[in-house]
Amino acid sequence: MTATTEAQAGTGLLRPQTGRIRRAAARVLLSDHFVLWLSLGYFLVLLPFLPTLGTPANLANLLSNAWPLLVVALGQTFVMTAGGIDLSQGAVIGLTSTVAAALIATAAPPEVLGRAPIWGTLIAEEGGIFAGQVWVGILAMLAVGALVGLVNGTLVALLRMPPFMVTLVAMMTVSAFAIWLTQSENIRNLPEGYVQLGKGQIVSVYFGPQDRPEIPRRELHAVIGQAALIAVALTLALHWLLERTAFGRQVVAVGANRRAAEIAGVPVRRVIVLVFVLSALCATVGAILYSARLEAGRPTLGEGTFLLDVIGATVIGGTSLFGGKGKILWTVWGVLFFVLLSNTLNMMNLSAFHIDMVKGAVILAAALLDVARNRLARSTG
Amino acid sequence: MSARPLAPQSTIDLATRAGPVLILVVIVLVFGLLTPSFLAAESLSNTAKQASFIGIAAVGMVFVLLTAGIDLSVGSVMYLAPLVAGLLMRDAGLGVAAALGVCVLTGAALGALNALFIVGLRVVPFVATLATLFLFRGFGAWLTQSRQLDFPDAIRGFGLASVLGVPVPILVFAAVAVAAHVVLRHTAFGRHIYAFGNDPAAAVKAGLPVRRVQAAVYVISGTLAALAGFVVISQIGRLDAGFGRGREFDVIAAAVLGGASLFGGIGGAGSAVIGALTIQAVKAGLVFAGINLYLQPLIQGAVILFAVFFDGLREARLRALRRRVIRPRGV
Amino acid sequence: MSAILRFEELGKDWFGVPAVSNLTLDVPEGQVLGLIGENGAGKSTLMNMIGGVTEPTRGRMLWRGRPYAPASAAEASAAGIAFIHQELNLFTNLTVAENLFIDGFPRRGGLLRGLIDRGAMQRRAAGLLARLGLDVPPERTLDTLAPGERQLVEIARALHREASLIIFDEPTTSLTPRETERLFAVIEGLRAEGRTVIYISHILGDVRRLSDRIAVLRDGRLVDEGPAASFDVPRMIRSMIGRDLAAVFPERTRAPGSRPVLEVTGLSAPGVVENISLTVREGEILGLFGLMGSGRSELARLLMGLDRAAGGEVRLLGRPLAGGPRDRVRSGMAFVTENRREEGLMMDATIRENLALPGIESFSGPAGLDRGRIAATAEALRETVRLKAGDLGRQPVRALSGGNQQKVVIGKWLPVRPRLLILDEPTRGVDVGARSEIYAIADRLAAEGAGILMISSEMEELMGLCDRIAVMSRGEIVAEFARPAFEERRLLAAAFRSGAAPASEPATGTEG
Amino acid sequence: MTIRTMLLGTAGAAFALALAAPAAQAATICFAFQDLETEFWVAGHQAITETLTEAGHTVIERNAQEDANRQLEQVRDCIAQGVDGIILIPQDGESATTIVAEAQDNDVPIAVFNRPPSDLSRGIVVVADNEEIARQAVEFVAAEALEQIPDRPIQSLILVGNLGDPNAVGRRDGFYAALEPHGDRFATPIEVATQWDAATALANLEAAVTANPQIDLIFTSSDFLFPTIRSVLEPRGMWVPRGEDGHILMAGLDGDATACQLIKDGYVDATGVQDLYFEAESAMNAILAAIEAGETQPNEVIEDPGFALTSENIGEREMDMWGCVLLAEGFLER
Repeated sequence: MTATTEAQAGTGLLRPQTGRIRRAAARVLLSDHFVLWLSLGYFLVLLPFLPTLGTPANLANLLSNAWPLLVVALGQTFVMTAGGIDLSQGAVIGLTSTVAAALIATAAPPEVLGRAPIWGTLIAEEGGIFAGQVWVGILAMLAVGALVGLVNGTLVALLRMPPFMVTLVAMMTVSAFAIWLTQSENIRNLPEGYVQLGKGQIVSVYFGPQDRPEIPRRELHAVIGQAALIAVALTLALHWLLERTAFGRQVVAVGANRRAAEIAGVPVRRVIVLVFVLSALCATVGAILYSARLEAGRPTLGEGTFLLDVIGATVIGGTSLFGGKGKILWTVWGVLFFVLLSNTLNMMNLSAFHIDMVKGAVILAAALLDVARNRLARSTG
Repeated sequence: MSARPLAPQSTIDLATRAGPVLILVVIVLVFGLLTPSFLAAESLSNTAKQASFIGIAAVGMVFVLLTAGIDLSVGSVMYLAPLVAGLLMRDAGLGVAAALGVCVLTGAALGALNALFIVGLRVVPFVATLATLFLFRGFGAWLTQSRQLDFPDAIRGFGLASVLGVPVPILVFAAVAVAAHVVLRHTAFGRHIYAFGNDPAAAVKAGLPVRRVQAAVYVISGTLAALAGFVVISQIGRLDAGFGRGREFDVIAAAVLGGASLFGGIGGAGSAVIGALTIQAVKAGLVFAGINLYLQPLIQGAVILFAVFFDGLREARLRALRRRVIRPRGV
Repeated sequence: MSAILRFEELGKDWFGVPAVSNLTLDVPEGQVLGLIGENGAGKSTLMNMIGGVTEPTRGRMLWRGRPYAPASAAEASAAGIAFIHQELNLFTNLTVAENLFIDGFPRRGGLLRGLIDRGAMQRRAAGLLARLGLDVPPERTLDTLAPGERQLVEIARALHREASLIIFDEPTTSLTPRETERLFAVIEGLRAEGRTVIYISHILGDVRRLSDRIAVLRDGRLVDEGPAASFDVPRMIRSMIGRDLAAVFPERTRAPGSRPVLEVTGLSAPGVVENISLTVREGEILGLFGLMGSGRSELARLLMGLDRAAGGEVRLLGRPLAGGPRDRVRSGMAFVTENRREEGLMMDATIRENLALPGIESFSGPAGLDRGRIAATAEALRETVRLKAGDLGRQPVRALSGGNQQKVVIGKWLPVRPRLLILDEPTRGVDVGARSEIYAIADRLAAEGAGILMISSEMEELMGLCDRIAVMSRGEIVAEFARPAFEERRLLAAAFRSGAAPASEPATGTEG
Repeated sequence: MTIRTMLLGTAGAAFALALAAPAAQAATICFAFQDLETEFWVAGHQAITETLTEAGHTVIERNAQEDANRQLEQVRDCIAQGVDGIILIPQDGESATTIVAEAQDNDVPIAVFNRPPSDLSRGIVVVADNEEIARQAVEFVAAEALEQIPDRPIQSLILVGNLGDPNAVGRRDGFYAALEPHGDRFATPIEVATQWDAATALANLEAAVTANPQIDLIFTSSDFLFPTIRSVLEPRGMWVPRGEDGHILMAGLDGDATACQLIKDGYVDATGVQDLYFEAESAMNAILAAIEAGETQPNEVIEDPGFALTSENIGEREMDMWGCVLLAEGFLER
């Protein structure tokens, strides 16, 4: 294979061909959707080494892992585009999932939750006060999420406090509040209708019985689940909101130059409050997907390195940390890249002691490609 | 012809500097009223000692923030640099002083790696240091297979020692803060950092050594993060695999709370010191007051929020004071 | 007279398009060379090549007869070339003194070797400032200075380097007449010392007055060059634009109406403005003249609701205004700020984004923004304001020349059909062609019935364009002139009246 | 061309590591654990990976880094990869239940190690009751305290783990359960937050000890914090071995090598021990047996009673504690 290519190149007859390839490469590198191509390239390069990567089961997994992260990152994209940052999204996920579970759980063990401050008022042995009423739970979650976003946004917009500090404090307090609510415990026994939001399958594909390995395995894979529908619908809606509405363009304007936006009649403070509300609402939808999947409300659901995944996916997608530059599609690709990254790291069967190093190296490699592409962009105009 | 501001420059400067200190003093006094023993010399000294950990790293972070950069890898450097020193202590019989040197040099080298990616290869600081956050910690986990590392006892002789009654961590913290203050305010390099953070393009046009400046701040941040890690480890005598994880946020928060801006050009060594002391004073005060563990983070968050809020009010007041006055009031 | 700097067949291409081509020119030592040309004529590219910011594509430069190819700003500086850029290269978070010495601080000796010698720095800075007549304490941070003061600091910075070639690029745009005179005296002094100066400006009278020789660039080429004495302003304009410019100011065909658009009564803000009353009528252009620091821009910010007033009333079309900028924009006000980079434009956004912003809500339909209509509107605006730009949907505003950027700032207001347009120094740093286009836009808007409040420190343009001129001084409106009574001397006298002797005025609260 | 070399370098490293895994033999076991932050987990991780690898099986490791969600994703990736069996150290009981169901629904046998799912009816469950073991360890020191200090309320202090971790809460509950019968003799315990982090523990413990210099009994929710306790107590002259004046009664939980050494040296009085090696072996044997038998949904509960290693019984039970075994192998010198 290599030999032929060299021979062909040597003849010089195929110069136009290579020129075309180079142009195609340049087009990919300079594309607005570079991270998508990057992810696909990464996938294809690894495919021969990790055969399971392309199996239907794994692809179904890949997608189902992507949906919740995507939903959360969409909100982050809005905040960042407006020039802010929202560190409280993870804590919102923990709080809202706990609140919903407390309200709609169908049963609760007293030995676990008996000393929670909400015991006896919101939740008791026979479940939450709205046991089984999924929609009440979801509305309550959205209300709680919106409230956190409203507080964040108000502090940032009206009192002109730095978003980093405001949302850092929100992260601390909201998470602590959620943990206090249940005194560290998780709440199980979520109604089936709720669990289906995370796990429910709408279109599944049967690939026949699997013969390898010895144990017969059902090969039924969810291609489109309720989570996928929710995430895709939200993505489309938010893409429309950011690209095709006056509000969306005002978000970009506030991030690009707040003073100019203000003079141009943009309702700057309202825009800022709204992006934080939107961000918290996205986190809340993420909370629905995550907690439904785990079948439990968890005060600590979005803790740890989750935040770095959200911000990392958004930034690698191309949205600027300094505002004024952001696209929903970019974030979709960024999330795809991050989910693919963690999936392939799982597939590589790395020792636990290597995995962080490889993760760092891949992020760096992606960043370096991005740099190369920027240089190319500059040199070709 | 030029109009004059109403308030003299010196008054404005005084208010700028005193604001965060005032907030700190108020916090200490309030907790002192709740638990008088909090105001004892030993308690205050302890608070300062414990603030030194985040504080030292935050001083380094201020250098980075001044250039509108960010260093997410500090938590991992806090882990990896003392680890390298500890391994050499254990396997090569290094002394404490030599270990400290190795630790600091390792931190500088890790910072230089960040600088290579950011300045040399022009990767965005956030992404570059996000990658090295994983790389550095992963490297440490690989070196130790995630095991804890017990340092020879001699190291605690360093970390727990006092000079003239002042604990070593406070001395290190003070030395770092003073050195950073002098560098930032009284050297050309320091002023170049501010200039670069204010307007990178103008800094290039003015012929400043911008690449060197930008690289140096990451080296400084790495060095100080390593030193911060060493100061704590030399007190405990053991390094666990999870050490320093997530600390990048604490470090950035301390710097920002003290008045540094994430957008560059604003802040100083004092920012890091005040920020770290304020956060630690709140934490220690809550322990002294014996607050329920579940409520501690809630109160801590509320207090920090108020500190940021009052700082904002002060800033607004300063802006108003600085506004050009065209005609003296009451004319 | 030998040439200190010589260009030999110098050329620079940007993406294959020549910005400067085949330029051969001598800069004679010890003289002032005036360099003029429209925006985009290649002046900036040429300066960047001298300054080591960009590399020539062809040809070479000779510095004192030896090949000169600076790789960085530092090398140019080391060779003895200093720049005073149009866009200030100052650091607002540093003090005046630090800005002056940023690339070479005085150091201490002895024990504290290497540290900045603040005492020496302060003294030397004070000396430099005094030379320019700038009465500002060197330890003040720059963000407390007015634009004109900042400009002088930038000039002072170039002076202290004792450079042998000093390049001034539009240095007077934010200077008061008095400061400008002072600067000209400094330039004369530099020439007397044997230094060489390149003076770039759109104010052609100044160029002619200052220069020994004049060179004219058009489309990257040298089109005219000769002793200053042989140039008059019409020849300069003809060389620059390649034809005769009929008139800078639009012909007066419109007549102001009688219905007031803007009525301001007793507007006060403590320490800023006092008891301001004025009226702008339909179809009228009201000029607001005042020296720097007289409160003109502050008044504009109050009118726009960006700052709060303590007393008085502002009415637009008879309706009192109370809210912030958004309410005022919605009720028909528009504001072109004096600081387009910081307050007027989203520099990295596309031209189309910028043009669509103020009227963005009007482009909304049931299915979201009508992007076709936005594009069409932007294209129409390109024609209306004669924007010289590429693809409006792709090109960022940053890539435009100053004049075209300014046209975007003005143009973006046209789709919302403002009833009152406030223009604050709209022609600062804008070339003669673009200037006349901006005047034409203002005139047309007025002809369509809008009221225009035009703030400027250039008396000439106010007198050429306005129906009435109000004069501000020390936060008050001190005089008002109707068109027949326009007279330079009277306007200036009014502007200085209540600020009697500004130079000798005691500085309040700055000492100590 | 530095960029290209960099890229090749990093990509190359990734592949080299990816391909370093040996080819599949015998059974492929997915080992999903919650983290490797303390000695206990490191020793457990080592026991399981080494034993299985030596027996010729392939081990696929997954570190969830204390994120239950990530763990669910990792286990699903394992299932997609077609593993034969799963050994799980869950983040907590609730997520364990979900993950067990996920595995069983996909016909993959699963064993849960150390932290019991809240629903014990599904999966192979090796149970150790943190609360009970903590109670035993604290009971020992509490009894000593009651004996030594008859005349005044006894002041105890507990280092609480991360409050977001139900495991930490279970240990705290055990502590309170041990003190409850003697409610009137004990003053309200001082609680110190550690967030499972040595530096946080250092700061908060130091503040707590400064605020309350009179402390009779300390319980740490994990043995890994003993060095931190030492660095706070030592400069204050409060780090004193048993039998000497001023000794503070001290108990921990986990049973690591440091705790073993400290019990031997007399500084620590008791630690709650989970029989790590028993648990690991039971989990491995049960899962291998299920794979062998072709069972896809094996359900079994294996109990590890645990015990408290104390200064009294260290003579006879030393080698029942994994930490002491490691200590004997020279673990702390390595």
